[in-house]
Amino acid sequence: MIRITEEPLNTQAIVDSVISPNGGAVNVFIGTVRNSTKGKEVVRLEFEAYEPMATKELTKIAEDAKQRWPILKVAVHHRVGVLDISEIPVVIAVSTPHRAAGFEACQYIIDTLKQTVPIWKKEIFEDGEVWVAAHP
Amino acid sequence: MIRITEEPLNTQAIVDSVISPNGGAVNVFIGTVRNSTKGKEVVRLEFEAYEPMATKELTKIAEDAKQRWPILKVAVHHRVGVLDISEIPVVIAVSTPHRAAGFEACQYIIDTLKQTVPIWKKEIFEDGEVWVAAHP
Amino acid sequence: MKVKLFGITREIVGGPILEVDGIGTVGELKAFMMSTYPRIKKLNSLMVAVNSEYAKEDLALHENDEIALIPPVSGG
Amino acid sequence: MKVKLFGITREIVGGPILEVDGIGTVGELKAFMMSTYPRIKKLNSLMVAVNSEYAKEDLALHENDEIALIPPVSGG
Repeated sequence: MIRITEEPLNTQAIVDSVISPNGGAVNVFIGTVRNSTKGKEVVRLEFEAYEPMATKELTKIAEDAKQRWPILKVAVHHRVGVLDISEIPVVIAVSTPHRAAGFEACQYIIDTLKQTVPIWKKEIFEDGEVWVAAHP
Repeated sequence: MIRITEEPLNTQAIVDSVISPNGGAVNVFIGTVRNSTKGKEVVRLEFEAYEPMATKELTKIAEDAKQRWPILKVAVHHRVGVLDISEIPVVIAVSTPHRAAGFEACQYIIDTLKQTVPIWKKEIFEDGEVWVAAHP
Repeated sequence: MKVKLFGITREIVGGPILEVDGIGTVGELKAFMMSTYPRIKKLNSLMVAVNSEYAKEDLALHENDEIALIPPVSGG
Repeated sequence: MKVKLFGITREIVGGPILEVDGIGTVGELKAFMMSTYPRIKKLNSLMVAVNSEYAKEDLALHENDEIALIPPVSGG
């Protein structure tokens, strides 16, 4: 299930949503807000999404992954709004019959998400702010 | 934190235990009991461990992983006893500053666990049972 | 036609929607945005989405299309 | 000395602890187990742990060592 939401992400519920009696493995990627970037202290992050397109792109990525690996169920939840240090912007969970495919598929999904999904992150520092990846 | 237990594993608590303000990523591997093996229906699994040695071997694996990757925190919890289909024998969670190391470390830990940690699994079928990996 | 703006392009333009006229293609929209807002030229990349899909430069724009500027993404 | 048994070796021997005598090394223990319980010979592998560490064949065994037979593991 694909979801963009302002609510805190519930890792347990997302994991539970992909568990399948046909599966032997679940791989989960959880992004967390780090307290520094390039040695500089981060105060908080702000995320925004072009919501319908982001959902569409995430759905494409999940469908691509299902073509490439024997995935039973997949969930991608991304939070938007203001996030403090250690909060969770993204949770990806993939269930597979065997574990190797789950690791590969989960990594493919987060790598591709970061390249194509219209979601933007602003890092807020004590003395300024920057839209991540905007400039060379 | 390393733990062998008869209690059901609490994925949320295990994930929470590795989240760090210095981390940007958590990778989680969750083993689940599959309803079939080699095309044959599985009724349940039974796990037993040589407990102090299993804890010692798991601790070694976690320490090895910390030498090889920039791990912030790691947790490995393994359940023993009787497990029904879709129940969870193992949860591994690894937090890292960046995601690539987390995927690699988590996969290393589960791969090595399956090779060296003195835990045994018996598959129970309708018409018999088998100790996994015991025979060629 | 209306152009939806997000992230740094929303901040550069100063609002979430820009009304533009007399623009025929995706390429023309990008050229117009870059010449009108020179800070947009300095971005790592600039894409345009039409009806929630990434669009090529030569795609023709129509009045009832949903058009969005996509500055470099950084989700996850 | 006492030998702890787990998994399939526990089932083959018929209990969690076996009392053995007159065995000097890990290799001798393995040979004794295989000759006394031929089904153990058919396993994929057989290791011995001494004081919670995998032990080599030539390691000498002492009365107060904690000794365990380790049939092929299958955790996870």
